[in-house]
Amino acid sequence: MKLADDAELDRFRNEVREFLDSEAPDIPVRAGFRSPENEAENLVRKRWRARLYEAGYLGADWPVEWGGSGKWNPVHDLIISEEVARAGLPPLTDQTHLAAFALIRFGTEEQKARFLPAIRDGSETWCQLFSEPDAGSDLAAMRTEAKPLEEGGYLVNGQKVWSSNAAWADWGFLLARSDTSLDRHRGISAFIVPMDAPGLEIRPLREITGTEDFSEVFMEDVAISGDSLLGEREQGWKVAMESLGAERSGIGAGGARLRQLLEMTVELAETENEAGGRPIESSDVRQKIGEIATEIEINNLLVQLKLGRELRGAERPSDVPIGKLVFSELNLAMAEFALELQGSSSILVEGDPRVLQGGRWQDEFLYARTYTVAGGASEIMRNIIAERALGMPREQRG
Amino acid sequence: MKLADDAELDRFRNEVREFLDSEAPDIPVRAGFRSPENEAENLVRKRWRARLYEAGYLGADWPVEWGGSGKWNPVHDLIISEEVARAGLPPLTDQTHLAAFALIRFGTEEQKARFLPAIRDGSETWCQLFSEPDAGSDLAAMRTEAKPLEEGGYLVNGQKVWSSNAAWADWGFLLARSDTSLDRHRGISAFIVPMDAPGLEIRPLREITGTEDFSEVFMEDVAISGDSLLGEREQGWKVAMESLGAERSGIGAGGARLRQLLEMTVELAETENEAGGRPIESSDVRQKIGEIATEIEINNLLVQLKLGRELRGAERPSDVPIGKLVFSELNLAMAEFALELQGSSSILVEGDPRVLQGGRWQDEFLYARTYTVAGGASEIMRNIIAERALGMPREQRG
Amino acid sequence: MAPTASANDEVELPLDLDLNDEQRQLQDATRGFLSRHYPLGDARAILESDREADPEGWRRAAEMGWIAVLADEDAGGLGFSPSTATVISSELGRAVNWTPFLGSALSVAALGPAAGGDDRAAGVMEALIAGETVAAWCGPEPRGDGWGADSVRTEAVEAGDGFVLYGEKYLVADADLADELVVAARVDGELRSFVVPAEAEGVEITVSRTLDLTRRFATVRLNGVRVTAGDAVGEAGTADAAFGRTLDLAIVLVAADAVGAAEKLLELTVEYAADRIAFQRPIASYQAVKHMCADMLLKVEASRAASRYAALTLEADSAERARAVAVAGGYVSGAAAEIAGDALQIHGGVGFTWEHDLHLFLRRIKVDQALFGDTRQHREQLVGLLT
Amino acid sequence: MAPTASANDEVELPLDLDLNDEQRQLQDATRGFLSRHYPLGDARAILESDREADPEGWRRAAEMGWIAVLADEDAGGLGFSPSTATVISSELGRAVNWTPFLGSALSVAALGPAAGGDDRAAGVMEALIAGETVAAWCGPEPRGDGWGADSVRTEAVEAGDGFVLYGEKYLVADADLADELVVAARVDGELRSFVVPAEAEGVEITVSRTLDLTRRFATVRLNGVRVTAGDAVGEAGTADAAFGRTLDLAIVLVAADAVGAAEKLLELTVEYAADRIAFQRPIASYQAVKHMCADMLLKVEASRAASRYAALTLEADSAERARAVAVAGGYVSGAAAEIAGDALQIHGGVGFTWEHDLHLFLRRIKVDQALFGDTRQHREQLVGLLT
Repeated sequence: MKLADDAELDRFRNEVREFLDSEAPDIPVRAGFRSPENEAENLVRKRWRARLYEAGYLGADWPVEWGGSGKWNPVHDLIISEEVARAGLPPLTDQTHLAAFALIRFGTEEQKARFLPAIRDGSETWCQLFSEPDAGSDLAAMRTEAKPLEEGGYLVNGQKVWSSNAAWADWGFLLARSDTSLDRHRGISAFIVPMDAPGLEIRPLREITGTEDFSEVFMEDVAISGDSLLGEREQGWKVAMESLGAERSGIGAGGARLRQLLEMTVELAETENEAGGRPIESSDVRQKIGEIATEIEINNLLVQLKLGRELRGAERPSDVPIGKLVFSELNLAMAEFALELQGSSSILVEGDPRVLQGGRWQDEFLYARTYTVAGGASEIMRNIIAERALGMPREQRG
Repeated sequence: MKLADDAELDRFRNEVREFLDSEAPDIPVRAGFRSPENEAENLVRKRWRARLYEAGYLGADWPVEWGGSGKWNPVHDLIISEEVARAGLPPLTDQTHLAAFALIRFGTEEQKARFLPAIRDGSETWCQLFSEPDAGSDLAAMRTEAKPLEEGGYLVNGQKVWSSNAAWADWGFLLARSDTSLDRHRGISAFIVPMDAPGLEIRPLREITGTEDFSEVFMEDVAISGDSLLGEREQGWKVAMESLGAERSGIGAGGARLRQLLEMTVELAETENEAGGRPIESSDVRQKIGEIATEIEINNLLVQLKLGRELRGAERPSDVPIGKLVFSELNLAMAEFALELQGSSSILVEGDPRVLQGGRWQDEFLYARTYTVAGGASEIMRNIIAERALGMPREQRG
Repeated sequence: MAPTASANDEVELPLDLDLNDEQRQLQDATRGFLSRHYPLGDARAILESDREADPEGWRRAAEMGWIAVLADEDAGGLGFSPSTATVISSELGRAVNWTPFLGSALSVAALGPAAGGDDRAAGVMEALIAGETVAAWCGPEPRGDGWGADSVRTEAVEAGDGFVLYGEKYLVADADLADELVVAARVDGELRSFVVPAEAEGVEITVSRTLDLTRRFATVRLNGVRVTAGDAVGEAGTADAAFGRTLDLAIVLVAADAVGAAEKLLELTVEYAADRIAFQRPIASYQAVKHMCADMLLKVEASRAASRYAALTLEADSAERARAVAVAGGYVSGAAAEIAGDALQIHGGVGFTWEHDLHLFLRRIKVDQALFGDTRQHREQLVGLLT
Repeated sequence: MAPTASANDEVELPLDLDLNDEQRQLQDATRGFLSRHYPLGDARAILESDREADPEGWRRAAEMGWIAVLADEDAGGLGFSPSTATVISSELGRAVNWTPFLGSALSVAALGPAAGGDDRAAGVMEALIAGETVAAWCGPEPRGDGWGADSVRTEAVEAGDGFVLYGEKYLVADADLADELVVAARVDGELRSFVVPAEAEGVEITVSRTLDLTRRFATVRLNGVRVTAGDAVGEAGTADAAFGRTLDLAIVLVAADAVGAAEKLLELTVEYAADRIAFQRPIASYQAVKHMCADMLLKVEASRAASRYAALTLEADSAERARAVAVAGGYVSGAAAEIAGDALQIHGGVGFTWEHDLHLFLRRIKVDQALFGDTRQHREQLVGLLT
């Protein structure tokens, strides 16, 4: 997405691309946000994260005292995200990234000093303990309690779910009720919890993709200290919502990912099948690819639009939900179409000798619904657009 | 829709087809339920209606004493509807048909004697006075009042809208509140009102198609007699709902209409354009036609399924709304696709020398939304299916 | 089964697209049988390993008539009734069942009427009906150009008084458990079918890894497999018709399978939506969820009618058969896939877990969608009939 | 207009796809001008009759720079700025306006940079900028194979020191009011443009009957129309590029027109939904209606960004131009048509009346959808760029 040649940005993009080409480690290419498959991969990822901070491709927007560059350029972040996606590397806006944002924005000086350097040097990673079995799209329905103790500190009881990277993380960014007399989002505080705390049990969840990318986390009388509070008491909702906004710097990743998938689709359509035909020669296939390519450009334009507004401080309440809807529904449609294109081979998966493109599309297809559900289902996104951007009535509570 | 050859039904179909070929009058072929364009056409239609009753193609299901055949065959009705649609003639399940059903089912002997013969001989037609400006899909919100008078009879005040054929009808089948102390559908009665009654004013409505097929009807102190009550007092909702069910015998008309439109679509796709190409040679056009043809067969199968259930007394609450959804959305999709097929010519309308297929598709396109709105919008149909067939919670009232 | 039934002497009732009483009984019996002998929990054992043969279960299934309903009476069956077979197939889809029904059912159709007189074929047919044998139909060879008889490139080279088979068959249902294979091959370009023991020399069966975790499909290689003239099925010249009939049956059975799975998903979803609370209301009370479920029901109803009607036309060998089969093939699995997508969307996170059964149905439907011709091929067929 | 603007010395801001301040002012001014001089009620007068020329109104519009924003500075304009022109075009769509903007705007682009030096073309350009002349671009000849330069079959036969034109142009915007026509024709196969007075002998203009009730399109027949060498626009060999630029401008302006109309429909619909009561609640409170409106907003935002970006690439003659124009052409009018359909669905019966303005927007969008290439052609263009 560019209008005219911009020498500086092109130079920067080339620099990033060369860096990734020469230094990026070998991490399995799969759909979406995936957890390491084993300890070796976890270590590779940690080292890679440290290298990205070191090279200034991550954390340029941090305060200078904590290692930021002092001259952060959001367009550079966009380019980095795009190139990372293009290279098939794990997205940068992971749980650790989110925690770093929260620490910088809401942490005490002590917390920053304790945690930020360990994020930069890759030694520690984080996970997010937000969703619960009965609080998904309706996060404010959460029930996990962090009971304040008279002697200071809190006692945490409850269950979290859909925690990505939990099985590997050192620290958890936890939301829990510190005041159960307050309703819904009003009684919630944010905490930092060590993932090896006594009473905290992590059970990796296997998903329909067959891999284990999320975990359930059970907490039974987990004692945490008073200084593990992140932000003010009962201000946890604000801490969480603003941190979720930090995903903004991953803004370009989706578009770059889709373009990469489009290249795979075109390759698939151009491949001669055993009967000697090439799908790309059929106008129905061409039309469908044209439609997808159009939607990808639309997705990228909306990213651009949103970024422009953010930088001018002119965000609209519809920007985030529109971006999520367009990306997630297009991502799903692309996986469905690629399977159609594969015809009878579409049923084969990774590991079969006749599978096409390594089974990537089958994994994409199974994973795709994560995007239309996680972080607020599409239905919630449409509600937000209608209510906040168009001023339509809110849904009645039961 | 037939499984094996059935000689009797084939014979009957041929008989109907021959009858229509030789006797059907010349009435302009347009989308949907249209009103006569002038008095001459009104007369032609009346005579044609009489001829259909005479030949036994209409009213075979009436009681024998009022001219019914005594051996009504619902499959014959289906065939007649299909052939009428195939011939491009106005649908049989019009407002007069609906009134006849209500009279037979709910009328007094006096009412039957007064009105039924005049329907059979074509001398009188009817319209329906149900919808109001603020009571569309939510018909029970109607406000027109029929105030019972001490001396007997009623005084009607209110406004009706979307009344098809009102400008030509002799009688109106009216719903109005005879007891304003009762809420919503409970206070409603059905009446017979002469369309030339003093105080009743008919204003033809022009629709986006450019034609006048519906009217607004204003009633100011319209006095009607006590014996104009149709059915019992405050039982008007029941009278209306059961009568609307009478549209069942028009059940096959939709499918036959769609097949006729499909033939036009295929013709369009097979026509060489000025550049020498035929759209049908492109696989995207073929796929789209294949999709439409599939959906038409699905529509017909659902008609068949519903008919089978009715005859066994095993209707399901989802049958009617599913039928309406499938037909109306497919009808719209076909019009949209046909315009796409016409390319740049799609913008031309009836009267332009270069218009394709007489501008029928442009009329179909503009008219198509009637089907997705009138008689309960698609959104209401989906609510009904979810609530009545799947037992999901009803919408909250405001 | 008569296509129309008389309500009284004068009025013909139209084709009934719901099940008749007899078939409803079969449905109940099959559902009961499957829930007793093949509860969904048991499926977990085979999700990531090979299936094991279950001769006892298969015999019991055969006793219920699973195979007999597709065999002509001359051959010892109950008469070729695809509409009855769709009842069974739908129940198998509902139960995500892993018995080798599809391969055997198609093999019976491929052996066809010929099996009445033919020794080798008659023997296999008899054993199939009795549940003593499992078979797999090695018919189509999909290579991107469809599943029709045209796709068959396997050759049967005449040698002595028999033939030698060379070729490769993809995505053969149930070949992993099959005792016998019914193989379509070309003799000097002309289509013939042969009965080949799965254990014969030169037969190589490799189970494919597919999205489907309960059924199994395999690549069957015929590396110079010797068969005798007696192993050929039926008279020369009859194979094309038998292939067409078998393929149509395959399309119809797979559609019925998808209908069963989709119907179950709808039930699970409506139930879940009633229980799941979000923003202090059951999610079933939200119009977006209601409307999705309404569309799901619409598609289930339409799909059931389409697969049943196609089965009836096949049963009656009606002139409408080609059209009806193309409609079932071009509509049902696509609709079922949409239902599966909506089911997953409404279930949210919980449906995304391996432990939840939802993905077993989703995967099965996705495979049904690709088997024996996809939506695109069926639509093209239908257009061919129109133009 | 610079594609990027600096927030500080070191940080480059990305392309801003919202309007800049200057364009926002132009938007406000245009909206005010149109509501004062061309209120929607006045449109009713011309729905079913010919339009009449309105020289006074046209001059006022020109004074606002409607035409100047598309003319190079050398030719007396403000510089070729499609992005500014889209602001005007969107406002015209919003107001279902009937002034002959499109024909004149495209003519200015077709006269192109050449008009700086060229006598005849320069004169027409000057008159257009001043609002003294209305022109129509007789470029494409859509016959089912697109609107590109390839479609031009009109011939310019050399005769003496001039040419004679033979041909037929379809769906020419604003030809009914045009004083001058800018005609694309082939001289021995090579494309050239000519300025032809609408009154010239042999020119026959027939207004077409279209879905659009406010704009007018016509068939223009050139039955041996004599022009001089001086009537030719620009040097030989420049016409293809000028045609391409004009066609791209046409696609972008028509997309912007549809965006304006769609945006207005969304506003009308949200307003109506808030007022309309069904089952004792405003229909705006039903999730089905809310979600439809949310999707409408999504499409408006995306369409606006797509048409604006395409205009900017055309303005900068960027390498991204072909892709961006194909995206705008392949997305916007289709999205707008969906918005119009949803608007009609939510309005229900009242939107179905002739007296309600809704259908004027619906019709305009439907025509925008077909002008200068439909979705299908633009998608094919885009695929061509990918493969």
